[in-house]
Amino acid sequence: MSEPLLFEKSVLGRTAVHLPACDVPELPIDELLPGVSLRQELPLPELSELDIVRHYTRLSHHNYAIDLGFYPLGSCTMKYNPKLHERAARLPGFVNIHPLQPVETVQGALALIHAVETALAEIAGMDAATIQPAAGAHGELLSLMMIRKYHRSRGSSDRTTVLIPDSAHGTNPASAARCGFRVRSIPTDSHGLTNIGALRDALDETVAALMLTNPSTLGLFETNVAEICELVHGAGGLVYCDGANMNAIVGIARPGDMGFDVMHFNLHKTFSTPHGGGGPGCGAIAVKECLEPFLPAPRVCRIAESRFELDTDRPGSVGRIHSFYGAFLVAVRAYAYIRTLGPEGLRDVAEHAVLNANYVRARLQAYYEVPYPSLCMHEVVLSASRQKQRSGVRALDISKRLMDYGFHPPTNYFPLIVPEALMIEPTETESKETLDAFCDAMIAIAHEAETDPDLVKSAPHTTVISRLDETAAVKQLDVRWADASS
Amino acid sequence: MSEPLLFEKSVLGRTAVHLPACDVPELPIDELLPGVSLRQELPLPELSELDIVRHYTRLSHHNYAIDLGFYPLGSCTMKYNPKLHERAARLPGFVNIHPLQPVETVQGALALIHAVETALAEIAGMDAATIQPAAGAHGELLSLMMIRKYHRSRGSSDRTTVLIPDSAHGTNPASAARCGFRVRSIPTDSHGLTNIGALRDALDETVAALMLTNPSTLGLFETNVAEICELVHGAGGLVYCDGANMNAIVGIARPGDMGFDVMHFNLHKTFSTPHGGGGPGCGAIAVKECLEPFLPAPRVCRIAESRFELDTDRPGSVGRIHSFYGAFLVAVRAYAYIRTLGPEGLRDVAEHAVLNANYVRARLQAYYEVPYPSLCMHEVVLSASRQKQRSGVRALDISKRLMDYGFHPPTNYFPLIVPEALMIEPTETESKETLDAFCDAMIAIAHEAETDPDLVKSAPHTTVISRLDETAAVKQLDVRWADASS
Amino acid sequence: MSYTPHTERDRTEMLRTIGVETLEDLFASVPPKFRLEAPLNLPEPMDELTLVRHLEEVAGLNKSTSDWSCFLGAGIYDHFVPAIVDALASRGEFATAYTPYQPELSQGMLQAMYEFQTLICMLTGMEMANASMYDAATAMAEAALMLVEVSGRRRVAVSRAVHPHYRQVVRTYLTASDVEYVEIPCDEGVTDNIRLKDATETPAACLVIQQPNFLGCVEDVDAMQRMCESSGARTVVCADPVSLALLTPPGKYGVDVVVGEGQPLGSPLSFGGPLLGFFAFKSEFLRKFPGRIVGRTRDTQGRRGFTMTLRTREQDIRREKATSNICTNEALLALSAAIHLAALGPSGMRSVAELSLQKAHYAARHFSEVPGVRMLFSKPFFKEFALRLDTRRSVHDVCRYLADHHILAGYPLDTAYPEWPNTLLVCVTEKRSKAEIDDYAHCLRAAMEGTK
Amino acid sequence: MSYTPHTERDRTEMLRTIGVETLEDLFASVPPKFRLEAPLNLPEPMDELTLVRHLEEVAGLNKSTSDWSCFLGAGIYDHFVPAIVDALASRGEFATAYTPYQPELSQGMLQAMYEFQTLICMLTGMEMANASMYDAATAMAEAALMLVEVSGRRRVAVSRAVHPHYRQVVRTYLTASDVEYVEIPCDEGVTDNIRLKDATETPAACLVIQQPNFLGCVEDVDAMQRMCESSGARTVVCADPVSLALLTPPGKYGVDVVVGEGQPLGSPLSFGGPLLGFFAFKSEFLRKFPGRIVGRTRDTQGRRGFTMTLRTREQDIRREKATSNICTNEALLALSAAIHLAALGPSGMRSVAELSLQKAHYAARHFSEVPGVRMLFSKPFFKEFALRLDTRRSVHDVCRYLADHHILAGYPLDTAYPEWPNTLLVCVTEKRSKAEIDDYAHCLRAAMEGTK
Ligand SMILES: Cc1ncc(COP(=O)(O)O)c(C=O)c1O
Ligand SMILES: Cc1ncc(COP(=O)(O)O)c(C=O)c1O
Repeated sequence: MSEPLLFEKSVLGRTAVHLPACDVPELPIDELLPGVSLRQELPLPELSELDIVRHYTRLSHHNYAIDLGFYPLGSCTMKYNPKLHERAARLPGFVNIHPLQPVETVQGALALIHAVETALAEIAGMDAATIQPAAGAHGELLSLMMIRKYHRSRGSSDRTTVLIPDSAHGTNPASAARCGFRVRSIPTDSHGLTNIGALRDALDETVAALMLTNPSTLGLFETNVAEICELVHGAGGLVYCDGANMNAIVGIARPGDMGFDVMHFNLHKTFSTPHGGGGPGCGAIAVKECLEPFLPAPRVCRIAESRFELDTDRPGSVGRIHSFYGAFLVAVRAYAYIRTLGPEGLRDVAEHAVLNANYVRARLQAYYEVPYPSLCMHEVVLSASRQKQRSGVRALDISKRLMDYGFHPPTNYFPLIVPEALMIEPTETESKETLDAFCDAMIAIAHEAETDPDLVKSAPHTTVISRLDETAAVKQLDVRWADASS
Repeated sequence: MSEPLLFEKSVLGRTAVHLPACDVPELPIDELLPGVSLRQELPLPELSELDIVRHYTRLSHHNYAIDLGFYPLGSCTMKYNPKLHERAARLPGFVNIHPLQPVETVQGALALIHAVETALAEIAGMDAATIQPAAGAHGELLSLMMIRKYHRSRGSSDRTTVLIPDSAHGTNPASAARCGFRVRSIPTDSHGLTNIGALRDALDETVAALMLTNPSTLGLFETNVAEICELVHGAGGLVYCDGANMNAIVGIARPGDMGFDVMHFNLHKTFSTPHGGGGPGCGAIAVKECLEPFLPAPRVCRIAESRFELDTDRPGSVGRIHSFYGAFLVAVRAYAYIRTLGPEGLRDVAEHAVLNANYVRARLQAYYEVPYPSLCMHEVVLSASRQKQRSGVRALDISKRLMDYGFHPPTNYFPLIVPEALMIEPTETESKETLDAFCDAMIAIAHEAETDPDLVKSAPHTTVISRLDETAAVKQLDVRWADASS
Repeated sequence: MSYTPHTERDRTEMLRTIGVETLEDLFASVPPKFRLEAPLNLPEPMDELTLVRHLEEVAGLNKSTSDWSCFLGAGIYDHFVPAIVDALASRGEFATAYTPYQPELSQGMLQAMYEFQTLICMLTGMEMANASMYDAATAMAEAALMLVEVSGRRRVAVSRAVHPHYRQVVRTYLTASDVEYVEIPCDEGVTDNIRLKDATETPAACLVIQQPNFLGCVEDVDAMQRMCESSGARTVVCADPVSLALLTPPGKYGVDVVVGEGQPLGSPLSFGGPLLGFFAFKSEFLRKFPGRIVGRTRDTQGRRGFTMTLRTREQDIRREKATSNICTNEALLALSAAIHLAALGPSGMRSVAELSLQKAHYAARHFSEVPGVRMLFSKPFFKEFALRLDTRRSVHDVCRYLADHHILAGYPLDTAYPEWPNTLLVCVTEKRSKAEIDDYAHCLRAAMEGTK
Repeated sequence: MSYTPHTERDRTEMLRTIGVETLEDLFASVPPKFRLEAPLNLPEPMDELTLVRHLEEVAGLNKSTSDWSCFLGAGIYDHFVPAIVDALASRGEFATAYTPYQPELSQGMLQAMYEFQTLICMLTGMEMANASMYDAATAMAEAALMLVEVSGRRRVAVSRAVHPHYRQVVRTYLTASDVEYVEIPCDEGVTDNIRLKDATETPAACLVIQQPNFLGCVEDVDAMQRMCESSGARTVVCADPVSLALLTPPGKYGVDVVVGEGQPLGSPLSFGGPLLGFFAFKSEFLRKFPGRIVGRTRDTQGRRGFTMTLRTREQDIRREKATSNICTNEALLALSAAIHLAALGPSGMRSVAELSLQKAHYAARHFSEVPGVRMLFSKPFFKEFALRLDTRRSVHDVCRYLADHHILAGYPLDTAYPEWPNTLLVCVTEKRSKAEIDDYAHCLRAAMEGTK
C-alpha cells in the first residue's frame, strides 16, 4: 500500500515533540533582535509522534537493503554492515564530542583517527593517509588538487591533462574537470585492460596524472600496472588509483607497491560502513611521501606514545576540504571493522570476494555473454547483448525481473564500454546458497527471455510500484510538494 | 515471500559470533568436572551473522504492529509506545545492574520502583502497590492469594468461593481456580452491567471475593459499583478490580474511591509499555491498607528522603511470587510515561480514549448491531450477528477482511456473552483521520457482506498467508522443527 | 503532553458526531461522587529533553557493571550478548505487536516462537517446549502444579539446593493450592540422595532439582531420575541454559519437565526483570502444560504457516478449567533468546560454557589460596562456587571492602542458608578477564588480612 | 573473523565449479611480485566482546557533552534531538541500502528524500533543493562554482564573517579552478556594506554571506541582496537552519542559493562528521545545480512514485561535463533531518529557536557583567556572541580553567581572526539550563579574578 506524504498527513495544530519551558527571564523577541526582520509563518508539517513513527516504519518497508537480501550492485561492494558497529558509533564518548573541544579532551577520537589513517596507509602500501574526504569522489578531487599543487610546486604549471581509461567511473573525469584538468580518455584493449599503446601515445609533458581503477570496473586486475606506472612516471606524471575496488585485493596486494602515488578508499564499500541509502561515506585517501606535504589541514599527529595533536601549520597543504575532520563516525565503524578482522581477516575478505564473483561467473557464463571471459576479481561484468539481439530483452529488463525473484539487480549499463552491461559484485559476506539462488534466478530469466520475453520486459510484477515514467519525471518536473490549494 | 526456518538455513560449520580466547590457564574439562556426564552433540543451527540479520528483518516484515498501523484490539489498549522509553530502558545504569547488588549501589533503581509504586497507588486510590507481578494474570493470582490469606488471618478458612461476572476475562476464573477457589459466575443484566439481584443471591459466607472488571469488558462503567462493593463487603467478602481497562478512567476516577480493596494494572496497556508480541508485561497491583501486610516480599521502602531499602522481613506476606522484583525495565518505561504525562496528561488519556471509542461507536452503529447502545467507555463491543444472519458473514470474516484494508482486526468472540463480538478499542493515540479510515473500511465491509459475502468469507486476500487450518495444527501437531532426515 | 493527536477542531467534530457537548459528558456513567475534582497527586509533566536528563540522573545513582566487575550470579548472569540481539529484537514490528491472535498478520512472531520452542527442545533434549513463562521461579511452580494435577499426589519435594527464591515462589504457589511442600536437604553441596529416598517414600507428585544447583555444584540428575522413577515421582529439572552446552541434557535421562531461566540467553541483568521462564516437557503432557505454544500448519493454498495451537487448555477458552492462568508471557525475551542462540550457534554456546568453566575454576583455585578462605564444597561445579571465609568480621564487610574497589563480590549465602554463615557464592562468566579475577583475589587477600 | 560464511566444503565446491585448485589461483592476474608474502602490519583481530570493551575505553578517553556543559558552537551545535530520530533513521532498511538507482525497490528512501527536499524549501523559502551535499563548506564551494559557471565571472566575494573553515574550503575549491577569491571585511561583527560595494564594483560571480554569521550576528541580507542585484552579482546565503524558524527566510529576499549545515537538524555533534550540507536554489538553475534530486512521477499503472531525476547533469552520465563530481552524498543524515523537522514541526522548531535566543541573551547579559568581560560587538545576535576578555592571561587559559569545571567555554576567535585577540565565541542552545549558564558565569568570574 502506498504511503501518503508527510505533508498530506499534516493537520493544523497537531504536535509531536514538546520543548521545555524557558528557565531564564525572557525578553520580547523584538527587543532582543531590534530591527531584524522576523518570520511570520513557518510552513512545516504538523504530525503526532505516532504518525511519524508509522510513516517512516512503512517507508522502510518499501526499501530494499542488505539487511533484507542479496544486493549485488557492481562497484558498490554491498557487504554485510555489522550491527556491532552501529552500537560502537553510538557510544556517548564518540557521539557527543564537539570538533572544537580542546585536544586534551578528545584524545580518544584523535587516537582513533590516527589508528585508521595508519592502517589505511599500511593497507595501501603508502606513507600517509587522511580520512577527511566525505566520499570517493571527494577523495578523487582532493587528490587531483594535491597533484596539481605538486606539479606547480615543481614549477610545471602546464601539466593540465589527466588521462582516464574509458572504463572509469564517471566521478574520475568529473573530478578532474572540477579541478581544472583537461580529460583525455584512454581506450581499453581487447582483454579489458588499459591499452598500453594508446597510453604511450597520450603521454606528453602536459600530462599531470593517470587515474587508473585497479582492479578495473570490468572486474579485472591491470596486470601491466607496473609498466603503466613506469611509463607515466617516466613522462613526469603521477598515477592515481581509484580504490573503489579494493575489496578484491585488500591484504593481497598494495597499490603503493605497484607504483601508484595516491589512492582513495571508499570506507563505505571495502570497510563495511553502511551506505545509508546514499551516504554518509568516507573517501579516505592514502599518499606516497612526495604528496604528503599537500595533504589537507589539519592533520592528526602523534606527539607521544598516547598523546595526539591537531597540526594546522601545514604551509604546503592544498587547504581545507571539509568543515572539520571528515566523517568521524564513519571512521569509528571502519576502525571497528579493521580491528575485528585483523590482517588475516582482511585477506580473507579479498579471497572470498573474488571466489564469490568467479563462482557466479562460472555458473552464468553459459547463459550470458561474458565480454572478458578470464578469471575475474571481485565482480563480473556480463552482457545481455545476446538476449537483446534474440528477443529484445535488455539488461534493464533482466534487472527489473530479478526483483520478482527477490533480489536487487546488478549495476546496469556500466561500465559504458560494455553493451547491455550487468555488473555483478556479490561481496564476500554472501553464502554459496545465496549465490546459487541468485544464479538460478538469472538462468531462469535467461530462459524466460527466450520463452516469454514480454514477462521480462514488463517486470517487475511484485514490487510496490512498477516501472516509472522517467521522461515525465523530467518533463513535468516535480521535486517538491506544494499544497494543491496554495 | 515466505521465510525458511533458521534450521533450514543452517550449514554445518558456519558461525556468526566469536568468543575471546581463554586468558586463564586451562585444565582438561574432565579434570574440572570429574565424573560428570558431558554432552556429546549440541544440535543448534549454524548461521552467519548476515543470515540471522536477514532472517529476523524479513520476519519482522511479516508482523503487524502499532508502529505500522491501527491496532484496535479490544481489551489490549494498543496505544503508541514512545521511542523515548526504549532509549530510557537501555541506559547502562538501568540495564547493567544485578538484582543482588548491595542496596547502596542501586539507589536509583529502588527510587524508581518506589516512585512507580507510589504513583500507581495514587492513581488507584489505594494505599500501597507492588510492581512484582509479571503480567495481569499474575497480579490477579497474587491478589487472590492475598485475599485467601487475609480471610485465613481472620480465622475464616471457609471462604472458598470467588464470584466473577460472565463477561470477565478468562484469566479471572483461571486465576481463582489456580488459587484453589471455586468460581461462581454472575450474569450480566440487560444493560450490560452486573446483575445485582444475582449477585445478592450469590453472596453467602463462603464468598471470599468478587472480581469485577471496571470498566467492564463490554466497555461499560459499572454504575452501581458503590452498591456492589457495599454488598460484597457486607457479606464479608473483598472486592477485586480487574484494572485492564484503566485507560478509560485514569485521572478521572479511582477504584479505591469506589470501594475496591485491590486491583491490578497492566502497565503494558494503560502505561504504554510495548507488548512485545506477547510480553514482557507488568501486572502491578495496588491494595488498601487491610491487605498491605500480605504483599509479597521484598518491598522497596523509603527510609530517608533519598534512601531506599529492600524490606524482606514481612511475616504476614503471602511469600515471594517472582524470582526478583518484577519487570524492572517495564517499570522504567511506565515511570517515563507517568513523568511525561503528569496528572493532567493522564486525565487527557482517559478523555481521549473514551472520545475515540464513542466516535467509532457513533459512526458504526447504523451498520453493526451494538448490543449495549449507551455511551461506552474506552472500547465499544459490536456484534456481527446481523451480518451472520443475513449472509453468513461472521465476526471472524469481518476481522480477516479488515486486514485487506490495512488494519489489525478488533478482538473477536470476546466477551463471550456477546454473540459474534467485535470488540474495538481505538486508544487515545489514534487520530480522527485514522478512525475515519477504519470506520470507512468497516462500513465498506458491511456493504460487501451484503453484496459479495464470499469475498469477505475468503479474506484475507493480501496477507503473506491466507487462513490457516487450525484443526490440522492440532491433529498433526508440529510444535518443533525436526530434521526430516533425522 | 499525552501523545494524543487531537486538535480542538477534531474534538469538536467528534463530540458532535457522538451527540454530546463536552468530554465530561462522555463520563456520564461514572457516578459524580467518584469523579476526581482535583488532579491526581503526581509530579508535573516533563518534556523529553528534561525527562532524558532526569532519567540519566536516576540511572546514574546505580553502580552498573559497565563500570564494576560483576562476580554476582545466583540466578541472574552477566553473560555476553552480541549486538545483533537487541538490534533485531528491538524492531518495532516485534516490540509493538500484541500476542499473535491473528496469524495472518503475525507470521513473523509466530515463526520466531516456533523456532524458539525448537531451540529450547534442542538445548534441553526434551520433546516439546512452550512459548515462555514469566521466569524460572513461576515456571518451576507451574511445573510442580501440573505434575500434582497429572499424578493426583498433593505433595512436592524440592531440593534445598534449588534457588532459595524459586523455592519461596513454589511454596507460595503450593500454599495457595493446599499442596504440601517438603524440602530435601543437601549434603556436600548437592541434594542428599539418602534423604531424597526417605522423602519420596511418601508418594510425591514430583521432585524438583536444579542443575547446576544454586550452590554451583553439578547434581547427579541420572541417579535422582532413576530413584524417582522407582517411587513413581515425576521430575522437574531447573537448568542453566548455558550449562546445557556442556552437560548431558536432562532430556537424556527421561526427566519429565525441564524449566529454567532464559535471561542468560540474550537478556541483560536488568535488575532482575523482565525475565524469561522456559518450560520443556514430555509430549505426554500436551494437554496439561501451561502457557502458549505455536504450531505449524498450512493455509488454504497449502502454504506453510504458524499459529498458536492446543488452545483449549488456555484460560480464554477454558476459564476456570484452564491448565494455568497465564496469558501475557515473555515473547520478546524469547525472541531475544532465539536470536542469541542462533548467533552463538553450537560453537559459540560451547565457548561460553567452557570459558565460564575454566575461569570459574581458575578463580576458585586462586581465591581459595587466600589465607582464611576455602571452598565450602568439594563437588564438581560449573561457573559458581561457594567460599567459606574464616574471619572475625562478617562476609558482608568483606563484600563492602570489595565494593570499594568496584567489585560485586558475590552472594552471601547466609541470607538464604543460615546454616552456612560467612560464606559467599561467587560466579565467574566468560566476561570476567584474568585481570579482573586476579584483582578480586588481591582485594580478597587484603580484606581478609584487614579483618584478622 | 571476517564475516565470510564459507565453510571448507563451500570453498572446495566453488573452486571446482570455477575450475581452479586454490584461492591463490584466483589471483593469477596479480603479478606475483605484488602479492604480499607477509600479512599486513596491523593489530591482531578482536572478537566482539573484546572489541566492545576496547571501544568503550577509547571513547572513554574523550570528555563528552554527556558530562560536560557545551557552550561551543562555531558551526556544530548541541541542539536537542528527539529519540524517534535515531530510532527510525537507524532502521536497517534505510541504513544498509545503496543510492536508490532502482526506484521500484527504493521507494522508501526516494519518498523520504522528496520530502526532505520539500522541507528544506519550506525552511529556506527557496524553490528547489537537492538531496544533500557533504557539508555546508562544500555546499558553499559548489554554489560559488555553479554561479561562476552561470555568470562567466571568475571572481567570488566572500564575507569575512563567514565561518573561517568554510572560507578555507571555498578557497581550496576556487584555487583548483583558478577562480579569484576576495574577502569582504567586517564592521562591528557584520559584513561591511561599504567595502562590499567597493568589492562588487569589479564584476563578481557572487557574494557569499552567512546568516547569522560566524560571529553570531544577524546580517542584513535584504540590503546585501539589493546591492548585489544592482552589480549583477548573484548571492549565496549560508543559513543556520534553526535560525530559519525565527528569521525571515533568505528566499524572501530573492537570494540565488541557500546552503547550510544540516547537523543541527537531528544529528549529534559527532566530532564534526558526518555532516549534512543542504543546497536550495532558484529554479532557473535546474540544469546547473550539483548533486542528486528526487522527483515525483507515475508508474505504468498510474500510481505515484519517486525517482532520481534531472540525471543528465550528473557525473555517471555526463562525466567531465557534469555539473559536479559528487556521487555518494549524505542521504541518511538528510533522512534524520526530515524526521527531526517532522517531529518538531513549526511549534517545536520555533521553540528551539526562541529558547536558544532567550538563553543566549541571558548568558550574554550575565557574562558581560563579569569584570573584565565585555561584548565584542553590539549588533543583534541569535544564539552565539563574542566576548572580549580583558585579562593578562590568555583566553586559552580561561578556557582551560572552565574546562577544569567541565565547561566547554567556547571558541577563541584569535585562531581564525588574529585581529581579535582574547575573544571568545560563545554559543547557548535550548539545551543549556539556567543553572549551567549561571555556573559558567560564576567560573568565568573566578577565572577572570584569578588572572588579574
Ligand atoms: C569505481 C568507483 N569510483 C569512484 C566512486 C565514487 O565514490 P563515491 O560515491 O563514494 O563518491 C565509485 C562509487 O560509486 C566507484 O564505483
Ligand atoms: C480484562 C483483562 N483482564 C486480564 C487480562 C490479563 O492480563 P495479562 O495478559 O497481562 O496477564 C487481560 C489481558 O489480556 C484483560 O484484557
